[in-house]
Amino acid sequence: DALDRITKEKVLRVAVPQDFPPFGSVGPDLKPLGYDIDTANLIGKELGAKVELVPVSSSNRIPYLTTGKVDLVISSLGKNAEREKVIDFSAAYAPFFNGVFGPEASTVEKAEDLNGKTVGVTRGSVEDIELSKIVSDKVTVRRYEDNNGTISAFLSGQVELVATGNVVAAAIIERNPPRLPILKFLIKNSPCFIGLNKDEGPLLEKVNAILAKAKADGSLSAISKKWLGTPLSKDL
Amino acid sequence: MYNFTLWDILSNLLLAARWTVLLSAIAFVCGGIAGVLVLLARVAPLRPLQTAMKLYIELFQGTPLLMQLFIVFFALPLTGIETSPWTAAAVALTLFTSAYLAEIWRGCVEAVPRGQWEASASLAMSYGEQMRYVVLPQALRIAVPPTVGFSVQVVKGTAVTSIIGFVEVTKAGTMITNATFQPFLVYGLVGLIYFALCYPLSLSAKALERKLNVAR
Amino acid sequence: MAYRFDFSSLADYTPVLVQGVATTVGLTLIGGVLGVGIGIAGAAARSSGNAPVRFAVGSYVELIRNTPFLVQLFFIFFGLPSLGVRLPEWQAAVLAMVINLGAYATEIIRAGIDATPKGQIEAGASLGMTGPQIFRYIILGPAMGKIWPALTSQIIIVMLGSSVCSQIAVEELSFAANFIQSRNFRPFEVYFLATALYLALAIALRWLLARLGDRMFRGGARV
Amino acid sequence: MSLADQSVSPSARPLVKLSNIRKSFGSVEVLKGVDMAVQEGQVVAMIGRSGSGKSTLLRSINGLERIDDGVIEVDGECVDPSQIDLRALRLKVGMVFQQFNLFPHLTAGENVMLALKVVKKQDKAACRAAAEAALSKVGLGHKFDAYPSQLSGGQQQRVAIARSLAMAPKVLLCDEITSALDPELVNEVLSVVRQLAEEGMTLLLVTHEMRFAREVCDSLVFMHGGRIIEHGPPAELFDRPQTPELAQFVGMVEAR
Amino acid sequence: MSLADQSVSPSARPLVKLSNIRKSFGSVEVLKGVDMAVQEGQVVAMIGRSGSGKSTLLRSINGLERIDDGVIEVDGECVDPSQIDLRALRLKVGMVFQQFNLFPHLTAGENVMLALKVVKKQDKAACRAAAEAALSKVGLGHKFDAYPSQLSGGQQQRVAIARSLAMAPKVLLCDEITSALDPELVNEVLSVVRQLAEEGMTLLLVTHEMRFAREVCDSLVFMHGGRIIEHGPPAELFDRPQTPELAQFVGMVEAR
Ligand SMILES: Nc1ncnc2c1ncn2[C@@H]1O[C@H](COP(=O)(O)OP(=O)(O)OP(=O)(O)O)[C@@H](O)[C@H]1O
Ligand SMILES: Nc1ncnc2c1ncn2[C@@H]1O[C@H](COP(=O)(O)OP(=O)(O)OP(=O)(O)O)[C@@H](O)[C@H]1O
Ligand SMILES: [Mg+2]
Ligand SMILES: [Mg+2]
Repeated sequence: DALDRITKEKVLRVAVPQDFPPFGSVGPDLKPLGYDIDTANLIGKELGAKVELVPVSSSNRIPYLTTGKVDLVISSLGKNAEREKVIDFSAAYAPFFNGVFGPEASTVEKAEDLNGKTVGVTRGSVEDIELSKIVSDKVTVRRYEDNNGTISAFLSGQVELVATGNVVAAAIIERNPPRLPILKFLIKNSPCFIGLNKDEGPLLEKVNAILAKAKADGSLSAISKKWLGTPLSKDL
Repeated sequence: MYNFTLWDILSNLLLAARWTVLLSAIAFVCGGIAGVLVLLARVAPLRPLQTAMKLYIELFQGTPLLMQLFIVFFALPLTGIETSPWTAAAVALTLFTSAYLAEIWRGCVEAVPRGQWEASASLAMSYGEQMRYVVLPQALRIAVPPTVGFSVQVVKGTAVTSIIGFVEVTKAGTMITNATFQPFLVYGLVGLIYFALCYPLSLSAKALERKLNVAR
Repeated sequence: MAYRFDFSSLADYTPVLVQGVATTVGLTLIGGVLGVGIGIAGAAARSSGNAPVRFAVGSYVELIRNTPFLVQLFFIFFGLPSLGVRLPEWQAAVLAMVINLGAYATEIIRAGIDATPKGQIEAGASLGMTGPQIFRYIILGPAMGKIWPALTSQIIIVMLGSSVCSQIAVEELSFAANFIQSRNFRPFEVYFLATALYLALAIALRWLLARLGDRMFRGGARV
Repeated sequence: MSLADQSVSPSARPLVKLSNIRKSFGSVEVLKGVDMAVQEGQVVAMIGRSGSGKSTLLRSINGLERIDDGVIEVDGECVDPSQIDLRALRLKVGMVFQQFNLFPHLTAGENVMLALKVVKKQDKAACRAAAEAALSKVGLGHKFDAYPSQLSGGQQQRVAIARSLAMAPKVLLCDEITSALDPELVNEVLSVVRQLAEEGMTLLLVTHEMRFAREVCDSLVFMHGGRIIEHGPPAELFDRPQTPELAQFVGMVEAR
Repeated sequence: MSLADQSVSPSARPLVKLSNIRKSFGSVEVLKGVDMAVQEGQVVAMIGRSGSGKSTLLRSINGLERIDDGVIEVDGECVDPSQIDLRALRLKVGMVFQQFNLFPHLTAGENVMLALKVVKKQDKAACRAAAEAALSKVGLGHKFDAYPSQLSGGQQQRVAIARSLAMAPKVLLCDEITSALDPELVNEVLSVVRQLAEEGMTLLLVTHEMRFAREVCDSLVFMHGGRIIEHGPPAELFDRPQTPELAQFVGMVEAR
């Protein structure tokens, strides 16, 4: 199984985002960095394996896993029933909630206010699936291939509002963009989980054990502090 | 977070351009070799082989490179064939390139006058010998300009591999855009880099064509 | 890994696919007509206009032909808004396709125009026809007839190339495919079907354009 | 002796009058000052070696070549080289080419009607009537709907003549219009030209058909090295050439 | 009377023997049962109208056309239409074409050497010697390194003849080998053929050069509508045609 392979070859392949700060983005050297990357390195270290980071987009991270291109998806992945049919999830490793964000001037306060407006979202993300459930067909939803597209579309004004994660919005604001994404309303609280292929019981147990240990010894909290600015909350 | 200077942007794009060049080279070389094989089968005096190659060419010229990439990258693994972005990009670009090159070259083989086939046949040469010594050398000469011209399409075709996460110029451009919020600048530079790669190829294709026409 | 193919789960997404096909067809139609229009105008300008016009058209053609469509699309959609030009995604897609096809069509049609025997033009002139009249009634028809197959191939390439418009959220066929596979997690079936649909579209388009060409340039074909 | 004086009564005004026409291609002077006059109803043949400038002169007369110096006068209107009103000129001067130059995408009838429609702006019925008349005149009334590719060379050339005729030009220029034809097809075209001549059409022909020139033309013009060096009635020129050049040319032609 | 009996002693075995050759293109029968025999050393000319099947017959003899029925026998080996060993056949039968068909990417010498090298697998020195000999024979020893584009039409055709000769065929087929040449170049090619005939080469020629046929050939074959309808010594056929078709053909040719 996968755990055997990892311990034997000493290589852990992890799908990480590179378009989703602060979970994953790139520095001037185009190397991935962020919460998810640090988490991947943490797990790799515990497994005694070298971490091979595979940058993915939100719409293809699950195919990467199911087609065996990676062992784990640590890519700010939220849990939902549809996904649980296809893959397994570890314990949560990071907080995350989704909302609809827009410029200061926008008066949107709830899902109904979106009628007649255009909202950008990343295709296949939790926001996409949740937003699709709550809005009427008077809302135009634009689905982009990856967060790069969604963010660019918002910043260039191609869409008025975006549905995305709190942390993404925070990261955008931090970079002093031309348009500030301000939270308009919450869609869903959906912490991040590590995704694994089904029937990989031993690996799942091992990952959960590592996460439990990291939560207990504060190393995960340190990552949270570094990237989100706050320590990990107790309820995770 | 991090600040990208113009130099950071440009140097990253140029570094990524190495992969564009490398991918193009692989696609062109492998596609060229595969293209020759497809061509030989396409013009061989064997009906079933001809038909099969006709379908092959129709298939790869009739579907988007993007879809070919997706199938190789995401779909093949489900049947048990492992594909990394490298192999997927190389395989898809090779198939795509071979189909187009085979078709271009078939035109060149057919441009060799029938009389050349007949003269060599009446010298008792076999099909293989006719191809090897009489037809291909002539077709090759005609084929140089359109082949160089097509290499431009290959270079541009590599842009699509960005979509399966391959970090070549276009992907690097997307990533940098997200870190800098300067799409106009970044995509403008990306376009210029492609232009710098492709335009010399276009120019030499034109020059070669002129030379060929004068020589005739 | 034994894989069980299951196309049944695609049935739920029929409307998405239909809408994807319709969008692809629509984009191709508009892009094709306008692109060929630009091609005709560009070719006319390039073979008769004054030097600055010729240079401008030449630069446009070379610039477009030597950069990838995807980059052109990104530039128009993400880049132009910084200049205050903000186009909705489908307009950006159509614009990119038109600009792209226009450049190739200019080059193709110009080759057809260059192949017009000089004597035809002189015959027209000696009948008292003006430059534009000669272009419209004598040069254009046979030139289009001659290059129609090349133009057909280019239109099909543009149709296939429109698949990358999914990157800016245009809901065409490959968007539909990506959308579905991100919901049902069955990439093989989805991409297989989408590819087959593209192939069918390409074959149908080639057939249609051949018929159209026969009809429009019937006389021109007899040279 | 100027050509204008020679073959005509002094009172008649020439339909075409060329004075001191000069034309160079790059540094090569191809027409070195040509004077010539064609009276209404006259049939003039131009002969001369290959390269002597016959085609260039003919093409200048309807503005296909821009002349460097000299004056072209057609039907009393003087057109100076710098600002020739080509359209007006061309409405008066028809031209038939060696290579027919029919429009391949149009039928014979459409070939004839095109300029009537777009240049003369005649209505559909008038165009059709004129085209039918012109085609009938050259004996091709029944080929109205045939495409050029379906016609023999001789028939194509006759359509080309009809196309020019339909525009009702004052003078018709013909540049070696039988040279591209198979020998058996030459006569059908020549007989059309002969008929036009008999009907009083003003014709200026470049031709290598010496027998035809002798029989049909009123006047012959011999060009050599960009100049007209002899002119006069055909019989006279053929039988008593004044210059060694013409003597040699006549000898060469008769030997064939 | 069968052709095989006629012009030769009964004991000699024909080098080429055709029996009942039939060939259709689609539904059109182009060869309708042709019998013919060519003895060793004989020079036979085929004449006949365009479309009468001369080229098709010639091309059948070295397998460029696949025959539908009949037997081709060359040098005693019978080749039946269904499974002709083309290579063996073609080693015995050389062919020269109207359009020369030299390989443009090879020099004259390389043109001649190519088949010696790849088909006969001769070594380099032997190839070169044979090529030089063949080119000298056609008077082009000094053009060994010239490319076809640097040669006149007549020279190209002579290289083509040398190329066939170097393979030492038993019989040489020539299909209107002077038709694509300018008139002044025809003779240099004909004189090469004449010399071959004198040296005893077996030749089967399609030609429109009637004077040449008359002087050089032992036997003349007149094809009409896919059949051989007359054959015999040239003088006899020309002077006393037996069929109205040949009489008409002779009349037509002489008139030119
Ligand atoms: N467009 C051109 N550019 C350069 N030189 C030209 C051009 N047209 C004609 N000439 C030259 O002008 C000279 C006269 O040409 P022209 O065609 O008038 O001769 P011609 O008397 O009609 O000969 P021919 O009997 O061969 O038709 C020739 O030397 C020719 O090479
Ligand atoms: N490949 C082909 N396909 C169909 N018909 C053909 C083909 N080759 C020859 N034919 C027809 O066969 C007939 C005989 O042709 P062939 O070339 O043998 O005549 P030929 O006697 O050599 O005439 P020519 O003197 O014009 O060379 C002609 O009617 C020709 O149209
Ligand atoms: Mg001339
Ligand atoms: Mg023949």
